[in-house]
Amino acid sequence: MQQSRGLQNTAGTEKELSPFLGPELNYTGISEKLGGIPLTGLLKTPPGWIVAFIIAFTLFVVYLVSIYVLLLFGVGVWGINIPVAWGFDIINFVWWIGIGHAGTLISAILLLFRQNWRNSINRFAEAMTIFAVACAGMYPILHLGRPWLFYWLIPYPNTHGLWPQFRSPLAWDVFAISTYAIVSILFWLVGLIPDFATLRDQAKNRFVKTIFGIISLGWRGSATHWHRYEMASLLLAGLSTPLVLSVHSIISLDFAVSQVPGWQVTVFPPYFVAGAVFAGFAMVLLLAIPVRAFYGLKSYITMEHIDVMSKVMLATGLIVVYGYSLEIFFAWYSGNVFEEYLLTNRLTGPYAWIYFGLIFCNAISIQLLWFRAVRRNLALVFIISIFVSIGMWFERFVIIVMSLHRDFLPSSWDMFIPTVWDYSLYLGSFGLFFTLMFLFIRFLPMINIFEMKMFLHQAREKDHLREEAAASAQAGD
Amino acid sequence: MTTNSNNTSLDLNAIRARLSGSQGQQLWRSLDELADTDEFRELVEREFPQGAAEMTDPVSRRTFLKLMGASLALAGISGCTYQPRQYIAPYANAPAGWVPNVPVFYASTFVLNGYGSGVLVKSLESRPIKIEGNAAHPASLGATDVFAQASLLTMYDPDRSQLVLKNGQASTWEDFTAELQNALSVQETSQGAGLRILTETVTSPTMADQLNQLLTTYPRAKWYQYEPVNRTNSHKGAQLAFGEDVDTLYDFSQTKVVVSLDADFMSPGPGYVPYSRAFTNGRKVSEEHREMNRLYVVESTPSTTGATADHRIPLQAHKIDSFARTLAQRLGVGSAAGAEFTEHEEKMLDVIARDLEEHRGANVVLVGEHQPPELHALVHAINDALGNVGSTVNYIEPVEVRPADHYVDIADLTSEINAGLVEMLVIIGGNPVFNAPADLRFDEQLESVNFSVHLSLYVDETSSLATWHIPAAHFLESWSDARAFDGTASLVQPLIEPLYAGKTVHEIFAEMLGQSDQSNYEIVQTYWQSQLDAPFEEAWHNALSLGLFDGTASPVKTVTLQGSAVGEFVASESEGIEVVFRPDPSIWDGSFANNGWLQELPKPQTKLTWDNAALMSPHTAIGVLGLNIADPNNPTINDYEGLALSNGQMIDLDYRGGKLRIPVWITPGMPEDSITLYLGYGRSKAGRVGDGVGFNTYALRTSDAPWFGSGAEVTNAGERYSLVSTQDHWILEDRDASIYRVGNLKEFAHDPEYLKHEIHHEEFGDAEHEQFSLHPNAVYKYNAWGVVINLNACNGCNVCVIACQAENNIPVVGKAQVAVGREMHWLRIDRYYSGDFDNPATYLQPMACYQCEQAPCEVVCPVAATNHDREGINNMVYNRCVGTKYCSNNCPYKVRRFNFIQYTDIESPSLKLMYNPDVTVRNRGVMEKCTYCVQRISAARIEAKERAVQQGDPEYIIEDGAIVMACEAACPTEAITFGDLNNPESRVSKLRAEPINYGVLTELNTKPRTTYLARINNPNAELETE
Amino acid sequence: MVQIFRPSANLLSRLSIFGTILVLVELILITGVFFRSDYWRQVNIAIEQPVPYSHALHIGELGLDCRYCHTGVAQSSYANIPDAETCMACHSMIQVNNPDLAPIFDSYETGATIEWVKVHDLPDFVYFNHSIHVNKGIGCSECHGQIDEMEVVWQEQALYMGWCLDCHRAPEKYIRPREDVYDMDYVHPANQITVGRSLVQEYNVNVDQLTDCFICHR
Amino acid sequence: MATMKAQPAVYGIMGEFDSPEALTKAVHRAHKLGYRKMDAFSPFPIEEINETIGPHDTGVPRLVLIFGLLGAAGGFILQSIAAWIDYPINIGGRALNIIAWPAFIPITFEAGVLSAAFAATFGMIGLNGLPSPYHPVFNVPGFDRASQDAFFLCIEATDPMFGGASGFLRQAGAVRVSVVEH
Repeated sequence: MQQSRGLQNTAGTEKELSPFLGPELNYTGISEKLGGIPLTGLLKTPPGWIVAFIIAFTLFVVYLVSIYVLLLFGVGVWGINIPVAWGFDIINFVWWIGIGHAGTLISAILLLFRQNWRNSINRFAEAMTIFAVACAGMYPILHLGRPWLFYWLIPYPNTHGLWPQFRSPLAWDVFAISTYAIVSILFWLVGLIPDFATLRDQAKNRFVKTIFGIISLGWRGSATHWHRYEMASLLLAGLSTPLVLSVHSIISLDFAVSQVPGWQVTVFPPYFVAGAVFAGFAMVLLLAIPVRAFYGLKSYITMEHIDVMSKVMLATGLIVVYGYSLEIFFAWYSGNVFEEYLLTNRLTGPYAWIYFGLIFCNAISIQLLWFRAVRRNLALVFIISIFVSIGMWFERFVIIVMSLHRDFLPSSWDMFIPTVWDYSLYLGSFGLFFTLMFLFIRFLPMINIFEMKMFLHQAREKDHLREEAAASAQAGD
Repeated sequence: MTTNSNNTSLDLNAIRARLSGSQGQQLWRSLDELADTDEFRELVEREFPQGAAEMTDPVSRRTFLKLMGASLALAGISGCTYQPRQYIAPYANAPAGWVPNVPVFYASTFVLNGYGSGVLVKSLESRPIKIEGNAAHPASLGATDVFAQASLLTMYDPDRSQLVLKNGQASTWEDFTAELQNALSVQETSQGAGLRILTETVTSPTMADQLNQLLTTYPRAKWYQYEPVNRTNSHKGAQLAFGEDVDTLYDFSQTKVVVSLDADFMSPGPGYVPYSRAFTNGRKVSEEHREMNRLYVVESTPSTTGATADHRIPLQAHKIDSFARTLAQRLGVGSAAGAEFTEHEEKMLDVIARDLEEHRGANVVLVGEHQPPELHALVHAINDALGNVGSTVNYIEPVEVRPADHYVDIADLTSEINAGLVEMLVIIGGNPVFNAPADLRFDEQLESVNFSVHLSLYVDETSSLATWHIPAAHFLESWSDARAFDGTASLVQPLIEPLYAGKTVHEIFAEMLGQSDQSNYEIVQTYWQSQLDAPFEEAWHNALSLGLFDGTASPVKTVTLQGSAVGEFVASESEGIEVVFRPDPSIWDGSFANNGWLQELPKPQTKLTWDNAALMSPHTAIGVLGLNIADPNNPTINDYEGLALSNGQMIDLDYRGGKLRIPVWITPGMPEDSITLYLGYGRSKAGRVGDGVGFNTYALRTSDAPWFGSGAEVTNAGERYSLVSTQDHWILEDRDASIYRVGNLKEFAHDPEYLKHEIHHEEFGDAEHEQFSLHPNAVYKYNAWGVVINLNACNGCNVCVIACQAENNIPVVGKAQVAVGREMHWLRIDRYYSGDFDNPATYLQPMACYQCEQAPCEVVCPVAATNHDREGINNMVYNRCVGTKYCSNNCPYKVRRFNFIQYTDIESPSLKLMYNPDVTVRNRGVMEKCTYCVQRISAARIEAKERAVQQGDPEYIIEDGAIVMACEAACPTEAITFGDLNNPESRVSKLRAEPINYGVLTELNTKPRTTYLARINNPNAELETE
Repeated sequence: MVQIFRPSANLLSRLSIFGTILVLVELILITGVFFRSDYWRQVNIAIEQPVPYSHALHIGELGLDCRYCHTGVAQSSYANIPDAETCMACHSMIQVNNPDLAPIFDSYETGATIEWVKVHDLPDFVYFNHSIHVNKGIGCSECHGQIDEMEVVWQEQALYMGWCLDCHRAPEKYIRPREDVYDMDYVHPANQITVGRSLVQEYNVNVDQLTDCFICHR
Repeated sequence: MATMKAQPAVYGIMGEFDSPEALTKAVHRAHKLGYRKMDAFSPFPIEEINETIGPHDTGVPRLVLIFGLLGAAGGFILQSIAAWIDYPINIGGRALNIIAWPAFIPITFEAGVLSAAFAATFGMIGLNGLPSPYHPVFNVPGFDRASQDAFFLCIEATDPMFGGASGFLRQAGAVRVSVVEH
């Protein structure tokens, strides 16, 4: 039995089949490497992981405490007020959900575009999507004055004889976010089924075997199944693509549908989607770079991956910058005193430093990515990704707080000053995110095993064809 | 059982009916019985331990609220609709004619500084729940001032004194009377040589009678009056001018020109409502009526009157005298003052003089109470010279029982105590320890009196130094009387038995007179029995239902001007910076310091809450604080914006031996080198709300310069203090056309539509422009409620804000919450400055929910908690609200208010009694806003419907004026009009048809139901070019 | 070696999936039913009062009118509980020695109030007005049930908003002539809808307005 | 392993191949020879094999379309009933009929996608006959490598040409041929 393993090693040529694949990869190796991480015995957990997890969990406790305080006293523990009735809650909500978008983009849109290099990062990115959506999804509930009544936003036959008000973008949000969360989870779980089977077969421990046996649903790699499976994946990708575009569009409608100067902007839907992907790729890079180093996954997430992701970040970043310039143009072109003031306020108002911070982070810092050398410098890419994450947070601050704090009537102008509970809930949401993320990294295959093998297979076939073509060309000479 | 059985129910709607109505009912029984039970006492004492105000670690009510929020939060989570068992406790013996849950109105009188104004108190199930003006009363005309509205909260204040105290220890009324009798028996031997009585201003006939009896019994006893806000200068001025005591009455109804010399006649004080109303009526223009009066104001502190002015000159208080003398000289009265004026001021003097000359007999020159008697006398001479006396200016017998020089009185009393002449001191009300002139050191003297008694609502600074403290009954708990500004005797009638066993002044005096068998009611009734000659029963009933004694107004008196009236100009020394004292617009002289509604009320000009500050002009601030402004003589707008950041900078004031550290508030429109300090703050024994709020400016006030004086040394203390205002921004940012429209009379008279054309032209390039909407026009087939607010009538006096707060159970949030922008007032008054910041035009705009027909807030609510009803009101359903706050974000007017934490006090038992049961008490997490007082609409609609169905009418009709919103009812100038837009005959429909009617931000297509009549100024053509 | 499960696991796994779905659906249904149950609504639970006053006796047998005691019902939002004096109008002569009536005699003599237990308790944010309903032809029994047959009063209806809306949307289903409002034996005619429509017309009930939020909440 | 009644004694014959290419070749050949009741097992999907062995019509797209449309229709109908029929409330002066349809599009779309995604996922699982934790092929020795690095072709006993299966597999280059028991 053991000897059969060597069969798949087509001569140790170790030649580079694709820039996205390490040269030494083979089917057996992929299984062992990627399946080996979740199957590591509990006692053999790397200490680095434990330390990281403890930090994340501590932050998660901060999150729980913040929520407790919030429920005890009310949203008044935050710095929000009239006119700035939305503060960190909605900023963080939009920020987190934006981050989630990269995952769906990688798993769905790139699948449709047949970008095979996505195979090495899609699992990871999808998990990030789900956890980011979980972080985001908590905010709309927590930001309510009476969060325990959040279920009134869901249509169900009730004794009041009342329904939600479906014209409200917030009602759309409920559907958009829950659909997004559910579809993302489905997509993720579907992708996990064959990997669960791999782990089932790889596991030595009877109990672990049984668990993976149950959740792999008895997957046996049948071609019939694969056929239907591929079709379902394709369809899910096809559904996810408009879904992911609609989700951030709908979230942008929270603003675009209103009348507030700075919110009522027609360019918002595409601009939000681009911004989301932008922030999402930054986050993928932020997670991938250290994890890749820690678990020695350089053959799976190669320099080429970093390079390509940086390019995507640059491209979406430029779309976002285009959005900023349009906002400025519209403010001027509208001739509307409120829109004009909005611009004045962004440039010279009390929060101007945030606006300039945003421009620096999102427009200027990414220009470095034009250079190949920068894109292949992990430290620089990591730093730029941090800037982008901050910049996108600033962008939401600019949109939400800076539009609200000085709107139509100068009499109601006021400032928004965040309190410690604003910060702690934000910080705490990282706790939730990373706690889930670390658990995922530890207990589930963080890179899609079967897709990696498929990628390798396809790369070999391509290589084979190339060789044949070369051979026949030679023969023809 | 009480013996005060004569009480008459008063139905607002039918004055006739109430006379023939019920009698002999005890409508406040259930509550006082409750209040008398031991359980309730115990509860009250447990909740509010006596001496809570003296706790070294004061649990402020705001902290209290926070803690409460916490306990409620969990309750809120668990208890949804499953309700705890509740009980119903019916009357054992219901009063005849009683209908459950139907409010009854009683007439009474609110007294401020001795002067009464009529109120109608709404009583529901024997609890007073709202105070309205009494239309039948000359000082009220149906409206009130802020203090009358807020006095309801004072009555229910859990911090009020509840026990008789002797040297701070709990005692009893019986012990007190025993000791009182002992002390009096000693005095009897010396004919009262050691007895002194200190009261506030007295106009009450019953009290006068009792005082008279006391002074007869104890001929060597003395009665002093002291109150920090008084009419000493008027009275002395009248003495100078006419050689006798007279009060001045003004008739603004026919005036064409009004010149106010530091006279803020549109702020609380005697004649406040009638003066404001008559004057403002002369400023309401319409398409038909294109005339209005003109107001010149020369003032030392920006005021509501100044905000209304057509021309306003900021002038240091001491310069107003010379200004007046120069003006008088130009009118041919007296000689020039020899003072120097700027070119602009010179021109103003010319123009004002000419304007006055042109309208002889149809103008009024007024002078502020704060100005010295000599100036009062001069103004009497000016009015005389202008032929105003007898037409617009009339003189009457003084209203006060004994017009006194309060500063002399208190100084005399202090020196007598110092000399050991005072053995027994009875202080009725007031708080001299806190507010007597600082140079007298009254607090030190009081302690040396052997037997001192203080009757007051709170255990305040004076009470804690007096031997005895007697809890006073609130006016809503007392029988008494008072005279109005015109002398009309008005009746104070209780609505409820004293909540905390308070005593009235009459009971104290009766005790001193050995008439302790007489009840409060009997004392007042007995007095009036001796005064009314007609069949007493009928006259008394009349007084009970009207709240006043008909025909008791002081008769007009003919006076002759003395030669000495026009005194010599005395050049006053004007070294250094001038300090001006003013009663606080919110808490007055400090007596309302524990009233949360008033503390949180943004002051009319500064919008400051929960504090007082040193008001100074931007220029003065630049000098005083040593600010770095590129060109101090020509500051830019940005400089001023930056200046506003200096608000809250502490300065040290060194003035006449007193020192005070107080924060700066930069106030455009203040004269140069002048600082205005509001009185009444910095209380140490006000109660949990008022303690330690603000800065005690009485520390600088001396008996020789009670209102202003020069020579203050000001230094930057280098500290900062957090001052809180509800509006930080000064200017309109070029949004006038959308928000606040101002026109002038000349052009309006020429073309009433001119403003509309001008703005349309500016905005759209053509004269006519119809707003286009994709949404269908909703049809309102029943009533369509709407409101028109006349900006020409609004002077920003704040009464509407307080009235709204009282009517709609609006919570007080405390300074910290206002600081982060969470005030809860449904109705706010926006203030904008325009033009030169040294003397800007001040625009004031009341703003509450506009009930937009295409409301942006409604569309974004995910649970339909805010939506439109078929009468066009934007319904805010608290119980459906989940608190997304999206509606507020999308409201262009930002008139929505959110309960960020648990603001409403739902724990204090006494406050629970106060809440209007017709309005839901909101808990945390829900949005709220103006509802056009829907509870009143609902009540009127139900009444109309029932009447219609009972009479078999096919349709119900709600008469125009049958529904009056709380703000509308309280407004002294009738600036707010509510009515049915579907009825073309309603007042509101007609106002809406006026050419100067406009809506705020209508370009957003919100179709607001509340619109404004643009402000029309009447500047003098000669000055217009400037 | 590879086989981990027995063949029966297939059936079991499928059953468990269906089982889970079934349990979830049931849970939802049970929750829905529970919140509509009489138990949760506290409906039909007789509430003992300090004085064992029997509506069945006084109204059903003796024929007292509702308004004899609940005097405010036609003029006020609140249909009051009578004072002791009202009881004493008869009981000063009848049943004067009945110990059950002691609280009433007590109250009458001392002025102390009797604490009756509230049977129909609407939330504080609901502003129900008795007089308008009574004046527009909604009979007592529509909401309170056959009070005249109750020895001890209980709440007949759940008083849920949906229930209120039922009538507010279509009052013609429940309206009756005004003179029959206090008639506990009133039976709706067979052609109630027709009769109802004409009554709605006659009493000028603005039906559409009845579902405005501010009609009941404010 | 327990044997099922009323069924052929064996489930099929399983051949193991050492590379995807070998398996692909074998499958093509088997298909050409007329084998129909067969299935290939691999650790990842191999397109050519799927196209040869897999059903022509997977059934999933149809399900997705139907459920997507049903979900969208349901979403729209739910909203219109709530907002226009059951409790029509004047919200910001918006029309209370079909004129105001655009506001309901987002939820309609989301409901459609949600329903379609459920259909895709559970349709795939259901049509694949999952979950089936027990399956005869798991009895084949070395089949645990099917999810790692081994490639299998199983010719089922129900195939009419089952008799020659064993020989065919060996001929096709299987490194190991085993009988699949029930």
